[in-house]
Amino acid sequence: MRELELYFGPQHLGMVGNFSITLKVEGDRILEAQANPGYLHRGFEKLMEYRTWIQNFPLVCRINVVEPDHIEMIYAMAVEKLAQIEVPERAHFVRSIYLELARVGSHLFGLWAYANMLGFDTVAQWAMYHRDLILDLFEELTGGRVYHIYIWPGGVRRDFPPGFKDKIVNTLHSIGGCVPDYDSTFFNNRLFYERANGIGQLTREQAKQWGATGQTLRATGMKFDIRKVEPYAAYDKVDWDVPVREDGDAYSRVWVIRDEMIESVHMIFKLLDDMPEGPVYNRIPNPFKWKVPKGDAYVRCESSRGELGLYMVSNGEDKPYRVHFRTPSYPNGLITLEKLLENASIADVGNIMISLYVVAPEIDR
Amino acid sequence: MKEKTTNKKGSILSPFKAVNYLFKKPRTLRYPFEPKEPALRYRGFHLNDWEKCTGCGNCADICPNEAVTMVEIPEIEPKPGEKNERPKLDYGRCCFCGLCVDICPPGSLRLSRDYFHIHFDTNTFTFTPKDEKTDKEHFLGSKQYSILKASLAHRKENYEGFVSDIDYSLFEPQRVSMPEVSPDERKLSFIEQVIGYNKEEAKAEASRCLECKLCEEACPAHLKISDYIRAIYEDKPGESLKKIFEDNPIPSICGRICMKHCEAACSLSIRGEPVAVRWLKRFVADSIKDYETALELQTAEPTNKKIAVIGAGPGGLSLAYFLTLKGHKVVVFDSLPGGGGMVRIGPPLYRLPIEAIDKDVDHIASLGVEFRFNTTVGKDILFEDILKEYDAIYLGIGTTVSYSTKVKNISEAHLALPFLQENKIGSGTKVGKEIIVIGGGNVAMDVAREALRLQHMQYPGENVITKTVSLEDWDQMPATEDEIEEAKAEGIQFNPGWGPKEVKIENDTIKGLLCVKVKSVFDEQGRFSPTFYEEKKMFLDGDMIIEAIGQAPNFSFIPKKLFNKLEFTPNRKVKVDENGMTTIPALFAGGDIVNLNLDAVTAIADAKVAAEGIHKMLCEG
Amino acid sequence: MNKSLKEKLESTFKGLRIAVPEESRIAVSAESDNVLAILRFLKDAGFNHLALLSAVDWIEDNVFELCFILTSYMQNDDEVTGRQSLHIILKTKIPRKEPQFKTATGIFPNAEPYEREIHELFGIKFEGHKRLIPLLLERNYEIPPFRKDFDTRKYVKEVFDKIPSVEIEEK
Amino acid sequence: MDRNQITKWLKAPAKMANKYSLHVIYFCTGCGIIEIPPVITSRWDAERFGIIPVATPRQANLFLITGYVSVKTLRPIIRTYEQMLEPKYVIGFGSCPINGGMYWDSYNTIKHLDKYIPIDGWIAGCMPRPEAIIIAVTHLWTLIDKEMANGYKKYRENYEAYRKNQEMALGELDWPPLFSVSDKSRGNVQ
Repeated sequence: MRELELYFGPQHLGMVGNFSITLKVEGDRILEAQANPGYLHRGFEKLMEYRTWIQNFPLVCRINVVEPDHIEMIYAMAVEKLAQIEVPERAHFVRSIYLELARVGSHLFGLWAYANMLGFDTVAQWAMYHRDLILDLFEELTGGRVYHIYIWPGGVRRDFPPGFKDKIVNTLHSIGGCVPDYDSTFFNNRLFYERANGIGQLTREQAKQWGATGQTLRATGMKFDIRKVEPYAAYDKVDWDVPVREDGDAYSRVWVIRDEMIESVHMIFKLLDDMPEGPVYNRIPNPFKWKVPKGDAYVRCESSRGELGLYMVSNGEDKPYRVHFRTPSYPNGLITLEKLLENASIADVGNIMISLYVVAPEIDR
Repeated sequence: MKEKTTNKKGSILSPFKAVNYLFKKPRTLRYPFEPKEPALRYRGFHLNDWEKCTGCGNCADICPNEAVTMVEIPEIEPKPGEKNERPKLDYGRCCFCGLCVDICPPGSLRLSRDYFHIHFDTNTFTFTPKDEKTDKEHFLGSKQYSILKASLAHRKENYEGFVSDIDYSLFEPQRVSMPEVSPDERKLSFIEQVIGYNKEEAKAEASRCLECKLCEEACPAHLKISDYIRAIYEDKPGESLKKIFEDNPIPSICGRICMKHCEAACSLSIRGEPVAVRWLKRFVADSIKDYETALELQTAEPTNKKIAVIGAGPGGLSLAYFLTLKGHKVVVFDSLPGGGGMVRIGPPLYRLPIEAIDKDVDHIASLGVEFRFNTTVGKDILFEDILKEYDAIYLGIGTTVSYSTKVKNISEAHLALPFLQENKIGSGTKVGKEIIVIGGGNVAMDVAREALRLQHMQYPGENVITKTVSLEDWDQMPATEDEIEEAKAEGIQFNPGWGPKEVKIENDTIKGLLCVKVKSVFDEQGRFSPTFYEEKKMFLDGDMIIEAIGQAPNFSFIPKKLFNKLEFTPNRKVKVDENGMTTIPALFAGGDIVNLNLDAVTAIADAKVAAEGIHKMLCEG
Repeated sequence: MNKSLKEKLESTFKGLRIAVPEESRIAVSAESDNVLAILRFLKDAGFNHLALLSAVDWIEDNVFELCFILTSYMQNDDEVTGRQSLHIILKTKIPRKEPQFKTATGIFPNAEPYEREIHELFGIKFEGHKRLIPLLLERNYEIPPFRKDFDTRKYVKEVFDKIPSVEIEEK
Repeated sequence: MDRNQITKWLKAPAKMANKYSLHVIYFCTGCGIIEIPPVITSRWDAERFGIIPVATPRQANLFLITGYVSVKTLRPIIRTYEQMLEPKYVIGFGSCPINGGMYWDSYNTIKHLDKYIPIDGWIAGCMPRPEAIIIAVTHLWTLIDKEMANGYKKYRENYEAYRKNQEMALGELDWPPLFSVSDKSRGNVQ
C-alpha cells in the first residue's frame, strides 16, 4: 500500500482546539504520528518576566481556557511559598470549593468534546447546558464567566455573595439529578463500549515512562492524585476517595472522569458544610513595590487533566525572573498521543486525543 | 487490591430512556426576547465618577496591558490633591480583570454590567469612561435602553457591577500607627509627644506609597516625595536625604511642624489614612546622625558676592543654604540667640525640641554660612549700612508682633509670642490656676497646651483648668484638625463662637473675662469684621488671660524714605515679582510677610525662588 | 527518609552541593558531566517521574542553568505513601556561549519534548536527541526568544508595528 | 420604475436568504472558542438565528476569529478565508485582534488583524459572552442589509496590500495569490 502523509490539521472536524498532527498513513492504519503544536504559543513565560507579581495574576489564568482556575491556584501557591504568605482558614475552603466546581465544569466540557467526537450529540448538548449552569455560578461569585481571575496570592478576591451557598447546592442537585440520564444514554451505552473499548490502550509501565498523570494514569489502576499525594488548600480536611479504573483505554479514562465528577460534587457538599467563618484575604504589600524574596520553588496541584506544576525563580525583584509551567497536556499531547497513535486507525485519532484530554493552549503556553 | 471493576458492556436499549425529555420544557433561553441579567458582580465596561476621581494615575500604572492612559481634560482645573487628567480606556487592550478598580484609592473607577459593544470601526473601542452622574446623554433609563442598540454610547444607568471593596483593595488604607506618649502622661511634662518610627515601621509605612505624585504637586516647595519615600523603602536613607535636600534643607524641623499639604492631597486619604509623609521625613532626618557624610555636598567655587539675610527663619535658612551651594558668601542676622526664627520660639518643646532645630542650623553653618545672632537690625546694625555693604538683601523677618484685642483693661493680659518665647528660651513665667486663652488658631492651641503643662508642673496634684475662647465656631477654627483633637484629649475646655468684651479686675487681680455671643465673623467680601448679639453675655472666671489672635510684621528698622518705595498688596503683604524681588532693586523678600498661608514650607518655596532670582541677578547683573 | 538519600548521594558523587531548604524538597547542584549518572541513580532510588526539565538564563553570570525536577510515582500501587511529596531539583550550569548538553531521553523518555522546546526557545543543543526540529515557533529569530537579551517589546515595535494598515481607497 | 429599483427587488430575497442562514466555519483559532459551544448548543441555541457550524470553508460564509491570533495560526486563517466563497463575512472576537489585547508585547501574536484580512465586525469583551455573539449577528444582519458588510470586496480591491502585509508577517507564502495581481479587470464583479 502507498504511504501517504495526512495533515490532521488545525481546521478539522475531528480536532478540538488549535492543534495539528501529521500522520504517516498506509491505507487506514497510521504508521507514525508527529504532533505539531505551536498554534496558540503566546510566550507566557516571556511575558510574565515583564509584569510585576500582581500584574501576572490576570495574565496567568489565560494559559488554559477550558480550566483557568487551577493555573490561578498554582501561581498563587508558588508566590505564597516564595514570599511566605499565610492564607486564612476560610480561604482554603473557598479555594477548594472553587477548584472542585472548576473541575466539574472542565470535565463537562471534556464530555461535550468526547461525546461530539463519538457522535452522541444529545449527551453533548446536556453536558454543555450543565457546564453553562456552573459558569453562571462562577459569574455570580467572581464576576467573570470564563476567566474568573479570582484566586490571588494571599487568599481569594471576594467572599461568597449572600445566598451563594444554597445557589451552589441547588445547581449541583439539578446536575446530579441528571446523572442517571447520562448513565443510561452514554456511560452504560453498549455503543460507547464498542466504540471506546481497547482504543488507546496503555499499560501502567508505559504511562509511568511517558510521564502521564491524572486520568491517563488512574485509568491504569494507579491511585496517583496530587490532592492526596501533596494535599493543598482544604483537601486534607475532608475525606474523599480517588476513583480508579483498570484497563487504561479510552473507555476507562472516560469512566474515571465520570466518577471524578461525582466525587467532586460530594466533596463540595462536605466542604460547604464545615466551611469556617472569617476573613478570606490577608493583604499583600503594595503591588508597585512588592519584591518577592530571592529563591525558587516547584509547586504542583491536581488540575482536571493531571499534575499541573509551576517552577518559579525569583531573584528578589518586583518581577518574576523565570517561570515554567508543567502542564498535564504537555506529556499527554506530545509523547503519549504520538505513541498511542502508532498503528491505530484514522477514525480513532479524535477519540484517542480527546480521551487523553489534550488541550492545545496548555502545550504551547 | 480493590476487586477488579469489570467493564460493564452496557445495553443497546438504555439510550431510549432519554425519550422522556421529549415532554419536558426546552432548556433554551429565548434570548433576546426574554433578557438575561448578568450577575451583580459582573466585570463589564468601566464607569468613572469624575467628581471623586483625582486623576492620580494609579489605574494606568497597575494595568498589565497598558489599556488605561491618562488624558488631559482642559475643562477641569487642577487644584491640590487633583490633577486635570482622567483615565482613557482602550478596549483593544483591556482584559476586564478589575485590577484598576481594586487599586483606585477614591473608589471612583468601577465596572458596570454593560458588555455590548459591536462595531465595524476599531476607533470606537477607545473611550474616556464617565458615569450617569456627569454624563446624562450616554446613560439611559430602562425605558429608552434597548439591547439591540446597546454600545459604549448607549448604556444603562445605575447598572454597577464589580465595585471596589476596601477590605480587598490593593493599597493599605490603614497607616502604621505612630508610637505616641499617652495624653494624660504627656500633659505633665514637655517630653516630645511623637516618639518617631523605627526602621521596620518606616519601611512598612513607606511601602504604602503608590507613587501617584499628587503630593508633589500640592507641596508648595515641590519636594520629590515619592522618590525619597521609595528610597526609605529600599533601605537607602542616605539617598533619601539627598532627594529631600534638593528642595528642603531643614528636614528635622519640617519633619515635626510642617502643615502637611502633601498628606491632605494624598490619594489614600480619601478612603483611608494618607501616607505619613511628614513622619517619614522626620525618620530620615533622625536616623542619619551626621548630614555631612550622607550628603557629600560641594559648594561651587566662591563668586565673592556678599548676600545679607535678615531673619534666620525657615526662609532665611533655606536661602542661605541654596546660595552658599552656588558659591556666594551669605551672612544671616537674627535678634534671637539661635537659628530658626519664629520656629525657634513658636512651637513648644513637646512639638519641636531645640536640638532638632540646631541640628539643621549647625549643618547649614558648616557649609560656610556666617550667622550673627543677638544682632537686631536697626539697633545693633543699621539697615543703611547693610544696603551699602552687601550686593543683595533678603527679608525673612516673618510676623513677630502679636496683635491685641484692645478690649477694656486688656493691658493686664499676656501676649502669645512673648509668653511662648519666655517659656521656650527664657526663664519661664508664673501661671495662674485658671487660664483663659483668646484665639482659635494653631498658635492659640500651642499657648493653651503649653499653659496646661506649666499649670501641672507649678501646681502638681491640684485641679487646674485652661479654657480657650475663639470668635470662630468649631468648623471655622483656623487650627488644624489634629491639633484641636490633641488639645481636647488633654482636657482643654473650648468655648467657640464667643468674643471677648471686657476683662473684669477686682482689687487689681484678674477675676475673669466677660464674653458676648458672636453673630458672624466675616462680612460679605470675606473681610474680618465680627458682629455680635450684644444681649447674650457669658462670664468666664479665670486668673490669667493670654491673647493669641495673630501677629504682624515689624518693619521699624527700614528708614521712612525707603519704606515708602516698598509697595504692598491689598491685604497688606509685600508685593514681589516672579523672582521674589520687591519694588526696591536688590531687596528680596519671602515667607509670612509675602504669603497668605503662614507656614514654614511656603517660606522655603519662596526662598528657593528668591535664591534663583538673586543668583541670576548677581551673575548677569 | 531524605537524610539517608543525602548521604548516599554525597558518598557516590563528589562535587555536589546539597541543600534541604524545607522538609519536602532537596536541591542538588552538580557539575554538568555527572548529571546523567545522578539521574540514573535517582531513578533507581525510586524517583521515576521527571516532572519538568527547565532552563534558567542567568545572564549576569553568563550561564544557563538546567533544572531537572524529579518526584516519584507511588512505591506500591494502591496506598499513597509519604514518599511522593518529596521533590528533588537537580541543577547544573552550562556556559552561555554555544551551550550544549547531553540528552536525558535515555533515562527519562518523557524528557524528549522538553529538550526540543528548550533547544528552540533557549538555543541549547542536546546531542543524541533524535528529533531537534522546531516545536512551537513559526518565524526564525536570530536570538532565541526566551533568552534574557531578547527584548520582546523592542521586537514587536520593529516587526509588527512596521506593517502598515491597509488604506481602503474609497471608490 | 427604473432599472435599479427592479434589481433591488430581485436582490432582496437573495439577501434575506443569505442573511438568515449564516454558516459558521468550525475552526478554533483562539481562546474565545470556549464560548462558541454554549452558543451553538441548547442553552443559547444560535440555530434560532440560522447559524450552523459547518465542516469546510467551502460551505461557510461566516468566519469567527475567536480571540488572539498567533503567527502560526495566521497562515491557516488566511488560507481558510481565501477558500471561503463570497459573500463572506468575518467577525473578530475580544480585544486581542483589535489592538493586541493582553499579548500586546508578545513576539508571537498578531496585533492588528485587520492588516491581514478584512474584518466586518468586532465584539468587545475578553472574551465576548454568548449574548454578545447573538446580538453581534443581529448587527451583522443590518450591515448586510445596508451593503456595508463588504469586507470581501475590500479584500479583492486591495489584494496587493493585504498580500504584502501577509508576506511581511509570515515570510514567503506557499500558496499562489488568490487574485492574479496583474489584471485590474476584477474590480467590477458584483
